[in-house]
Amino acid sequence: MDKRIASLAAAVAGIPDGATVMIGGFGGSGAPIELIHALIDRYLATGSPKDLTVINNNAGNGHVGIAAMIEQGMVRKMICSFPRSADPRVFTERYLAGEIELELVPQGTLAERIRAGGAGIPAFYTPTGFGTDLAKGKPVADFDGRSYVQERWLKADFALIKAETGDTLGNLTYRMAARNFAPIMAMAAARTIAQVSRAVEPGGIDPEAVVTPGIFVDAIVAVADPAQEEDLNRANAHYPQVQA
Amino acid sequence: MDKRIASLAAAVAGIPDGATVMIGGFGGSGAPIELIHALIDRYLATGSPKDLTVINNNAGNGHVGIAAMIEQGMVRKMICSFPRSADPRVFTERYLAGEIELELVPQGTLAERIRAGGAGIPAFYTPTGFGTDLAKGKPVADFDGRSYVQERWLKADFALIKAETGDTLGNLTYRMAARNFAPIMAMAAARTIAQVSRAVEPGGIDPEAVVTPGIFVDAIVAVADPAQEEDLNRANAHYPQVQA
Amino acid sequence: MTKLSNAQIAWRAAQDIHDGAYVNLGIGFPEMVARFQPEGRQAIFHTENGILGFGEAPAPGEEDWDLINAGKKAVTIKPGTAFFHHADSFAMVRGGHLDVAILGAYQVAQNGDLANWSTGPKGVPAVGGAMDLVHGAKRVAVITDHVTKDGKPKLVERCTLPLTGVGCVTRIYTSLAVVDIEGGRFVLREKLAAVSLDELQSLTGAPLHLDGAVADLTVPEV
Amino acid sequence: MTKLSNAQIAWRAAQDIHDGAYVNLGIGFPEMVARFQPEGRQAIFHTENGILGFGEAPAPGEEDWDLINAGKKAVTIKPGTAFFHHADSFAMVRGGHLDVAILGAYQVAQNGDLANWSTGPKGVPAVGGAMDLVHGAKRVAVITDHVTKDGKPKLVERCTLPLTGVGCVTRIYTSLAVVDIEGGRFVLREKLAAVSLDELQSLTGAPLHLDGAVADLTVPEV
Repeated sequence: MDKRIASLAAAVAGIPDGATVMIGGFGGSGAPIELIHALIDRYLATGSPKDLTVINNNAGNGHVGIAAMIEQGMVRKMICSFPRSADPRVFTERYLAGEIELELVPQGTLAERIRAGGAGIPAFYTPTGFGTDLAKGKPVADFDGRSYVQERWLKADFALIKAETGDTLGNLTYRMAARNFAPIMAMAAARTIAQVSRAVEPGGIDPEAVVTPGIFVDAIVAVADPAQEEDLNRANAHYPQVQA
Repeated sequence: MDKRIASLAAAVAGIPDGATVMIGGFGGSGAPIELIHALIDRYLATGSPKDLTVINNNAGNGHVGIAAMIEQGMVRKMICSFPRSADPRVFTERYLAGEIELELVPQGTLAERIRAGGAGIPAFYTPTGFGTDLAKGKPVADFDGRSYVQERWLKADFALIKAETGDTLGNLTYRMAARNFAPIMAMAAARTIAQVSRAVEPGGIDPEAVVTPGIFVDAIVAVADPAQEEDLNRANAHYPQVQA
Repeated sequence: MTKLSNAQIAWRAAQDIHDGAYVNLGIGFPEMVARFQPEGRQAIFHTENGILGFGEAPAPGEEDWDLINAGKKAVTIKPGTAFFHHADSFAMVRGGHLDVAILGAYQVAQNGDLANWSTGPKGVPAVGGAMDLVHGAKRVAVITDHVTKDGKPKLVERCTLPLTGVGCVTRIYTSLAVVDIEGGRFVLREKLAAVSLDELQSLTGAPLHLDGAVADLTVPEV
Repeated sequence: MTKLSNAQIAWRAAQDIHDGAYVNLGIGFPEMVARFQPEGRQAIFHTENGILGFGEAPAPGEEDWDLINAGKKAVTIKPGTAFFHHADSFAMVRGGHLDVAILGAYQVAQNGDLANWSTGPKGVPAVGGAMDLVHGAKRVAVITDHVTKDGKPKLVERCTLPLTGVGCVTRIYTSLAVVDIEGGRFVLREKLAAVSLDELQSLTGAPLHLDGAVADLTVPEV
């Protein structure tokens, strides 16, 4: 078994129109920029995939990564907790124009729904959001005298995540706070594709240090010096690059 | 802040009669033998704590650890998935005599209930146990055409766990499969006491390698060369030691 | 009567495990399946207590009792092993991440119901992870003698013993046959050549249906 | 009118954080509380995106954008820092493991309801982790100017803006006073000496109750 895929293009080749795609990252930390840009390349070359539902904490920043996907028109719906950023214009404009749907989810509920999707828990109760607009229409129940909202699991067809080291069996480690949503998204997607800064043979990761066990990962693709979304935005980058 | 406690006796001093105590370990791996035996010492010296509810995967093996607690008469009820072991006689005899209560929980449901207790999720749905005797009397619901059982969180007053390295802030690592229930029990107990084979200053554990963050741990007590329950049982040990 | 040994049943079950499969083997007899991985295929074994990709038993005297499987037997690590806690372990199980779970059985019913944890109200009940596995793994298979020690069918119309799971088993490897469960019926796929269809039916508690040819169940000496 | 600066409000809130407390500070103004930890006390800061026990901002140019807080500002590690994923992070929040969460507010009602995420149906809504924090931390405190920019009360009888949480706030640190919420009422604990009770009441949207003496709210220049 060797889960390595040789190219970014091959890694994202199977994502169809209409797919639900979880994308790791919190702001720029953990954003799998190269995987996202490979998906944009494919869309620009073939017109596919489009009509995507994207699950991420945010809704893009500037004109790279998820913002660039939205800008190109690939995204039908965002499921996120905080569609704001230093430069959220791409999402904001599309949203206010009614061209993109938004499902706003409290951040902890978003995380727990994803984890539930990965753990085979179709529904759970949380105190979060009780009595607020974000709980409207959801079942409520009391336990031990306190009121809770029922929330449903969240699953995806694909997860695109960024990891630090990955072995050929798919075991992953992360870099600092770039970990964020990646481990739970890896659990909740039918197919998880990880770009890794370093690909190693089995044994290259201490069994105690594995954060995401390989069972949750379907493919790894090595990207040795990944771009940091924050750096790209500070350099006012656009993807695809604006021709001079 | 320094969560170190100097002695095992001091570490377990606050556990009252009637407390619910989660005890880490799966069979002998991860069993915090020294903490358990310190609790037995206290009981033998003071008559307290008794009437305990103990949550563990098993119900003791031989005459040490949890089996010794049961043998001494400290335990009113066991919540576990598998009250069998190489030598389960202590539990078996008390149970068949009606002297100890048993709540049998499927292993994954036990783990998820504990994790839910730690994560503030009062109830969740699981496919496990649907249509079986262990789901009798529990609410059921259908989601997406499949039937699920509603299970409730499990919390404890105390957790006694065994870790490998602990820093003074309570950050913990574990040793191989001794990890098992400890990280989730640490989350689910009002007060978590960890015996650690090695106590270090903050910085002594790589931030990436922390398995249980210190927020879940209230006290650590150093036990440099902890006993392994399996070894004790293979040597036919009894606790307290049978006097010759 | 001619029948397969437990090791032979395990061998047959092992032939259906594809390369790269994530597999959980029940305590006891099912653990034997790991010995018979076909050449050129690599299965990755999961154990409930938090190890993925563990290796074989260590040499006697080399055991580390912090490194055990769900049956509390010592195992070893190998390159690519990962440790995790119990909630993550059962997220793998319940979340549908295991390709195959292979368990023992007291009874399997033609609708896929499984009874393998309790022989009734006497004694101390114990369930472990079986109820989670049967509703979690993508494919749940049973390996078992075709009949009980006193000759009664284990493949039955309805389970009379307490259930482990409802409608969960899809294939049964027995000492005499390989039987699929499809549409609430037993469908015979393979049988020992030495056992006639009538004889097999007489040892089975519900009708064995045919769906095309029945292959010979051929297993080497192992 | 005399009033505390944001830094001074943050200073006052910091005085109530006990040694060893686990604390989450909301994005923006609340982050300032971390600067004013009293001598000899150590608080441990949590950020939603998976860090416990992080340190101060790095020097400009020293940022590592994989090491940020929930406000996407660069932070640093220090001895004892731990990283974890988002579900574990919110297990800390929702599970009642944080001692204090300090947030900003648009409105706080006398029953403890908080509105701090939406100013109405216009624009793009964004909630982040606020709804989780207000129903998770053991103590939820608000720091805020006493009135809005156009002079309207922020401490109100009932919130008119969309709620973040129901009955969750127990203490409010404002630019003029410290107010507890007890039994569905505002209870005044401290006020600036230069502000009369009548004046304070006129700037507050619901009755300020007294429960014993009102202390002077005394804050150094910071």
